[in-house]
Amino acid sequence: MKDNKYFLDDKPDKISYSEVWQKFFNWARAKSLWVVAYGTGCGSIEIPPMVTSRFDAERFGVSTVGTPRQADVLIISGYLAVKTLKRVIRVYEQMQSPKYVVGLGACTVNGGMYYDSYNTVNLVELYIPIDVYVAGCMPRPEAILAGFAQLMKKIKEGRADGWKHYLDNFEQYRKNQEKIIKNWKIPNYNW
Amino acid sequence: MRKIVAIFFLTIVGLYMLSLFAQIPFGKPYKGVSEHYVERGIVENRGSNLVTSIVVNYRGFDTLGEVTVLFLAATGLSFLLFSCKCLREFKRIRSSLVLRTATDTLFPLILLFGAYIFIHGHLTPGGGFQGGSVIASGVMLLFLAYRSFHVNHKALSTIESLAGITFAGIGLVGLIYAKSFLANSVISLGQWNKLFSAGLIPFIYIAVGFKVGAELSGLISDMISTTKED
Amino acid sequence: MWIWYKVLYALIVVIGGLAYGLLLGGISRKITARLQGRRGPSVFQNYIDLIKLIRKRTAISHGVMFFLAPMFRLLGGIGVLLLVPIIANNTALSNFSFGGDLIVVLYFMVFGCLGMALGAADSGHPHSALAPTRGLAQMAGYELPFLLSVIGLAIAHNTVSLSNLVAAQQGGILHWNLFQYPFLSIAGLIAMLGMYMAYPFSVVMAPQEIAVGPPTEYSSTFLSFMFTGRSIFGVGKYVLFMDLFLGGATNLVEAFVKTFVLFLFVVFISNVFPRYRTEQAVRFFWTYPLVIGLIDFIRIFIK
Amino acid sequence: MVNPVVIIAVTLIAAFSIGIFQFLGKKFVRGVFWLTILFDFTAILSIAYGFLTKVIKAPIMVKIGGFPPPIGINLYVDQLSAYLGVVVFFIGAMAAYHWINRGIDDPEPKALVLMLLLLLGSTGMIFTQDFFNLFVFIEITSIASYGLVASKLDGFSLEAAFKYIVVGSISSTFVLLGAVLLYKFAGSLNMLDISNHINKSMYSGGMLIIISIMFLFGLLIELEVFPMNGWALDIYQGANPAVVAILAGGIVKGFYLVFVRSANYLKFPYLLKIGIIFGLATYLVSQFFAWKQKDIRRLFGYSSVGQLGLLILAGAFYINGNLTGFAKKYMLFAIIFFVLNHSFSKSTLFFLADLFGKRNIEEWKGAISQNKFFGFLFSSSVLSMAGAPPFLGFWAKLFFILAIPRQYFYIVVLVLIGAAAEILYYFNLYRIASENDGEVLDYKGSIIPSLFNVLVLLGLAVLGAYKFFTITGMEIQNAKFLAFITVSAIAVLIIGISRIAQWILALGMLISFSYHLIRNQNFVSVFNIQSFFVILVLVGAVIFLFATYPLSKKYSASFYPLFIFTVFSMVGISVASNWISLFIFWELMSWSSYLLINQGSKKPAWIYLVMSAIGGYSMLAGIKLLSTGSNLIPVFKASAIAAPVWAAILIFTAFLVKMGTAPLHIWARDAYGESPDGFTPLLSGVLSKMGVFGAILTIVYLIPHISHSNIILYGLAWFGALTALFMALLAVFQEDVKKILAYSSISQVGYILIGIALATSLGYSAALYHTVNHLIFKGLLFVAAAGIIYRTGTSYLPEMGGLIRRMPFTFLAFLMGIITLAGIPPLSGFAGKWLLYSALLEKRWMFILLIAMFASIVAFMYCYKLLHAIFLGQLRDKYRDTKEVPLPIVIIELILAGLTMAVGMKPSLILRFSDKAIKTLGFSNPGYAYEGAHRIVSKFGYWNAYFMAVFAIGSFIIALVLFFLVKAKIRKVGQLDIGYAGEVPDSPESVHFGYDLYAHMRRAVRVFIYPHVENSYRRIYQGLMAFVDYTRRFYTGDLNTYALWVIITLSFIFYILYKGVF
Amino acid sequence: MVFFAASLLLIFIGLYAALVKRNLIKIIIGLSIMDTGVNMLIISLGFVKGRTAPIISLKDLFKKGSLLVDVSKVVDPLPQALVLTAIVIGVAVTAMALSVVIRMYSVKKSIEIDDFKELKW
Repeated sequence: MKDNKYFLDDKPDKISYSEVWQKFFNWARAKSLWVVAYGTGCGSIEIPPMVTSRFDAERFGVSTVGTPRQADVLIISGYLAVKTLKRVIRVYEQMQSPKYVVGLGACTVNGGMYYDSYNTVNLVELYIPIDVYVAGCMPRPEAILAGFAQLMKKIKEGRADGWKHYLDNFEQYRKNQEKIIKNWKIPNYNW
Repeated sequence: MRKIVAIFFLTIVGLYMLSLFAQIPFGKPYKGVSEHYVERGIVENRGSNLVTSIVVNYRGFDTLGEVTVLFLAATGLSFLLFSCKCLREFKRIRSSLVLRTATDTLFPLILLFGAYIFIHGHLTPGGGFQGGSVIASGVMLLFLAYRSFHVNHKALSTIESLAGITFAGIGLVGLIYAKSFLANSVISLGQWNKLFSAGLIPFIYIAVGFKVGAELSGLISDMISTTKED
Repeated sequence: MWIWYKVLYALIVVIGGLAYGLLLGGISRKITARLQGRRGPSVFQNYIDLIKLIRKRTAISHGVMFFLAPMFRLLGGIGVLLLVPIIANNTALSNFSFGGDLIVVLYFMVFGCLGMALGAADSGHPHSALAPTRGLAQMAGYELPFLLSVIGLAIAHNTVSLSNLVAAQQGGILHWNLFQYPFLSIAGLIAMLGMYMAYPFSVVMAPQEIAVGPPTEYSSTFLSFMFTGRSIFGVGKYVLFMDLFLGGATNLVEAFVKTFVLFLFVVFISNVFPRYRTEQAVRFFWTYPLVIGLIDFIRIFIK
Repeated sequence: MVNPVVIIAVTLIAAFSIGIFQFLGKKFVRGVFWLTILFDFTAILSIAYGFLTKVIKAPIMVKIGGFPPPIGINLYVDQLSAYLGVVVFFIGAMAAYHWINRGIDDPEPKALVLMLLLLLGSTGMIFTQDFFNLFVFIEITSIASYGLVASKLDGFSLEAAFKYIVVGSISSTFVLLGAVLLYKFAGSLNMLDISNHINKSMYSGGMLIIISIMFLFGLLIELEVFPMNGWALDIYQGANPAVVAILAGGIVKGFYLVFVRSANYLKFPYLLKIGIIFGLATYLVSQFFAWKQKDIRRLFGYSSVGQLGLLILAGAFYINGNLTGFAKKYMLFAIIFFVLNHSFSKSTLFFLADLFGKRNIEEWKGAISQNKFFGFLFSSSVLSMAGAPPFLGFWAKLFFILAIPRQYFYIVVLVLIGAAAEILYYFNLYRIASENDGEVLDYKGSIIPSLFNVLVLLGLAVLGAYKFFTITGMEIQNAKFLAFITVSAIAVLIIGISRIAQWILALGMLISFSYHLIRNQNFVSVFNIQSFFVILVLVGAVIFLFATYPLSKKYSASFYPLFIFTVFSMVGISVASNWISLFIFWELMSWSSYLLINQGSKKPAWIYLVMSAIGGYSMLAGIKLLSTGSNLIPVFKASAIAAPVWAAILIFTAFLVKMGTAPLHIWARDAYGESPDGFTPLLSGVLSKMGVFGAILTIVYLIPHISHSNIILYGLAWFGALTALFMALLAVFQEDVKKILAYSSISQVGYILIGIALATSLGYSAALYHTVNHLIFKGLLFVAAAGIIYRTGTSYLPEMGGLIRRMPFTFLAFLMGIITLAGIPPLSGFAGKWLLYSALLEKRWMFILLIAMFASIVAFMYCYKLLHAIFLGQLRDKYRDTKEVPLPIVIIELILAGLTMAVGMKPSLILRFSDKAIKTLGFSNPGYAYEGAHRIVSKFGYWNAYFMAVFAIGSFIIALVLFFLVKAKIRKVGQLDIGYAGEVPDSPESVHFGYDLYAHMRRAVRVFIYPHVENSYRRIYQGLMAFVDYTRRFYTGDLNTYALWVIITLSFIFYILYKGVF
Repeated sequence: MVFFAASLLLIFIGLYAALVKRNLIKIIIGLSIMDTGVNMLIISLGFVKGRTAPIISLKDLFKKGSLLVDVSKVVDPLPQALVLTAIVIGVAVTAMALSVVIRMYSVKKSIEIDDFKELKW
């Protein structure tokens, strides 16, 4: 347990800005959302239409990026298996704060149509914090864009603080994660 | 093919050499050192046999070398054939009665004849080599006649060595007393046409005779009985 | 004392260059979007991205080189921008071009690239190590026609001083090297496409293939420095090419116009071609632009 | 003094008396034998000593039988025969000792008699002055040899003996015929008498030609002349090595003396022709046939035969070559030295071959590395045999080449080709023998005879050097310096027990030498190009020697002596005042560096040696072309020499080889890459610069005197440019750190070559600057590489990675080195590039400029590769506890890194020296000018190094400060914590990108990096090998064929010398 | 002249044997023949028509008591002396050769050249 804390061994400091600056930065964060290109489930098929010509998410500043290091947003695109959850957690932990998670589809809310599968994560919220849910099976790109608009609004208002929540309750989250992931073997790389 | 090539090149070489010999007059009088040898041979050596004079005296060094060569051959032969079992399978057959009887009679005579030849080397044709060869032929006759005959290698070897040492020693004596190696004038030259004349030539030839006889006998012995019978 | 004024001017030039470079990036994204039938982001999107990157809360570091590389990158960009005279013989805008001639600029251009490559390699990510090798290989490709044109021009004008090169092109549009030595210029301009690593020569960054190339592991402030350096570097290169082929500039407006034309050239070409593989790019550079450039090169050689 | 005839008489009596003593026991026989040998040796030594000290002034004439010469036989002992007699008895004694020690064949008394008589025969042969007596002694010698050759009584030796008997009989038949016919012709058998009787006009008749030919032909057969030497090779292969040692080392030399002397007495006018045809044919054919030889004794046999061919050639020139004055003296010494050298070294080699016992050279693996003493003896003899300085063979070869008249230049070329071929196969053997695979080998018998021989060889080396310098009248400083080098190296060798002591002593020597040099007012006040290079060598040597300390534990005791040797010979090159002394030190450098490289890896060292030999010998040939009739030793500053183009090209080849210029570069990659790590910096940083020095000398002193010099210079520049480009390209695809640096070195030296070939003052500035700079950064890189290899145990790049975490200082220094290498502005590398490009622009060599600049772009690729693959990327688990490289290396690294920074800021630190040097080359200014304190201006451009440095550092600091102002919270993550698609890499290796970094580039440039040159060399080599392998079947082993060739040769000689019949 | 030609012929017959014959003994015989030829040649070189052997009797002297020999009476004695040496040497060589052949036979049980071609190339 202690060894695994390595990935988040240092909480971000809380620099206090003046209200105006804070708003300005939040605005910039909201207008520049880089989504890590990581498809977890069937919902990921809806992402490409969203960022290409038809729906053109880039006009809102939403663009995809190939590496979690530079990304701001992680989309849990639908059905999440236990096996995938491990990767999702790792990707999430590799992203830099502030970072946001968008849950896509019914599966992320309650397991959806696969709720009774031995392998389904029914409530993602238990394992990583989710800022915005987009319901549907599957939600259309318009719905996703609406979700993003919601997210932007939350960011601008400074309410998108799932990452803070994750840090504050890290032990709890990790306990939940370990409950479901049996062979959790993240090696200790602290040399 | 090899034959043709060989003949071809031999012909070429032969032609060249023939062209050389075509230029050499045959049977014409000689000049050079031989004139000296012939003209002053008796004066300087008191030996009738000019060939002997040359062989032993004027060119005595050659003869020393010659003796050495023979010695070398004998040594080499016994060196190479030492403890050789190579020819064992060839059985020496028993010789005929005639041969044995004749050998018994002739052998002393042959020895005597050989001794005569090398003792008179400075007076008559022949000399140490010839005498030695004759003696060796007697030994060979013994080998032919008697299946179990063998020579005493120790004795032969001793004779050989002593004779050789004598020859070279005579040379050194000359060096000491006449300031010249193999000098003939260490003792008096004596009177011409007498047995005891020609200075050291007879002594040298006696030594050579013994040596050659011993060596050639040894050669024959080595070749015939490459292993000791006993 | 004058040097401090120069430094002051240089700071202004760098800030202006950054602003201009970010703007050009935004315009480029807009044009691309429009060509794809999208509305596209705002032309100021790059500013927003930069602000966001600076104000990320956390960043990670893999090591010393990883840490220093963005600074090298920035230094390389600033160096190129400042060593090239924007307006020759202008005390303010000839920048630091007294420090070195064209050869110095050519070699200083590598400084930033090398720094970034080292940082990328230090991150330990295979993709970011792969990208510099591609970049260097492609560099070996485009540098050949580029050097060809540079050497040709230097020999033709008997100078490697950029100010003198600009001075030699004054006196009308036909005195530009673009028209004086059209083949050399074509070679040089094609090489410029490679230098910007835009399509079809985008194999270095190769989005969707090797993540984002060298800066795969970079984030937050580091990335913002890289971003800055890249923008300034881009502007510096436009200015360099302007000086080399388009006769330099006598005032700022002219400089903006000419660099913008060069920018459009790059953007439009890059938007209509697919990506070359490394060796294809190298082979391309070593054949067509080289042969085209050789026409003028030999002309100069004979003369 | 003893009467020579006593020697013969006593030997004879002893031989005869052994017949009696053999019954007394072995001890008596041996006693008699050794007493005789001792007596003979002492006697003949006293005669030789008498000649040497001029106590005996005239040749000794001994009348035998008291008759004056034409009537009786007489002995005639002159200096040469006395000396040769000493050699024969010495070798004979050694051979006998060896034979007895290794188990003499039974019956021992007979064998000893044969041995005694063999020595007697050869002594008589060289003493006698009578043709027929000569025949008798030849026969004594031959028959004794027959017996001794057959002594082992196995199939091989008997076969050899029988062949020898048949061919020897034919030979003696011709000798006999010739002697008798000579008597018939001249009426005498005395050589002097006949000689007085003959004059050259008699040869027009034809008769004398055939007679002389017959006589001399008989001797030629004994001299193992091609194509009738198959029997001799069979003897070398088949007979007892002890016997072969005395035959090859002593007896054949007797035949040689007899041959030359007879030809002289006969006033044979065609000796030169015969000598050239047969000598050269024998020499070349045997040197090449030996390539494919697997049996070591036959290999030595080929070598012996080849040396005899050379001797015949030399003798022919000496007797019949119309040599005058010095040339004749040189040739005489060449012959004497050849004989001595061959006798002692070849007999040693045969002894050693017998000690080791294995016949096939493949089985010699490890022979000299297992047993140090054996190795020392073997190396000494092989080096002497192959003509490595300062051994005797070298001086012999040098004398020989100097003495040959210039109109016979083709002979010089062919002889040198043969010499190179000889080096090729000898050191192929040496290579195998010095490989060590740890198998325990046994050596049978005593090394005492070999030891004696080698001691004599070493003494002779001193003698040879002394004679060379006194006779040629070269400056005595050269000799003194040579002695100084040798003594220093020996001093270092002697304390070889402790590496630290060696290191300290060597360092002390270098430093004190440098100190003395700097204190020398003359040296400082006259600062010229030579002083420039002396300083370069010494500084480089001190720095790199300092860095070797941690590595030295791995090296053998000969490392530091050879290091000293190499360094001082480079100093010798730098201060040489004429071409010959340059050549001497050049060879010294090549050989000592070869031995050093050989300590690292064998095959590359061998290639290096062969290429060096080709280079060195072509230089010698070029120097030969420079010499004129009276002036055999060409000096540099000969204003009015009519230097032919070929001289320049040939001399230049040597320098190009050392510089590794394509297409002569094939040695460089592996030699640099696999030489001892402590030596590679010197090899790259300093040794290759000797090529630069030579090239400058050639271009300054030689090229202006030849026609078409512009074309040659332009061609050289092209060579330099192509080298720079292609070697850089090849470096990109290497996977070994030292090999990358090796190619990089050659590439950089290619730049220097361009600078030199420009022959303008700016070009020289660039070249000299880059020379120093390359020393700094390449030395730095190699030293760092040595440290890294020392710590990691590998030089294979894919095995490394991530070492920045373990070796931060080394990384810093290495980075500096790489930036300098790449020529990126703030550091010192850029100045050289800028100067060179400016010089090229000035001369308007556009294409070369394009290639040169492009090559530096290509260089970025391998620069990055080096940094990445060693230091960056993922650190392997096995290096997790690796330490920083040892302290001395770190010190050197940081010093050198500091130097590049300092020079980067102020290039004038180096340029002020190069300016002075350039002024002495005849230029008024260095080609660039200072504008203000730091701004350097050429005709084309300008550049301010100081500003650039300040600007770069200032901007960097500003950027850093800015960064710290705005930075986010940064945390350090582990090396495996990378964006890996949500996965965790299982090991550092799986995500380290370290192998074949430029696979994509390879596809684009495949045709350029295909090893065309190496393959063509290989193909040439293999083709030659196949050719040799096929043609050496000439020696069918069939007795009839051998005899047939004798006759064919005879008819050929008849045909070419006397066309009377046809 | 015939002597010359004949002895040359002998020499070349001997040489031919050495060049062509595959049997070691035959080669030795050839060498002996060659020796004989050479010896004959030497003797015939010393021959002078109408003179006697160089064994001096009284009638060959110039005048009594002087012991000086009339050169025109006897043939050249030197070649005869040389031949003596040559013969002995020939014998020695033959003896050596034969002993070597004996040994060779004992090693390979053969006296054909084809069995003795191991040393080559």
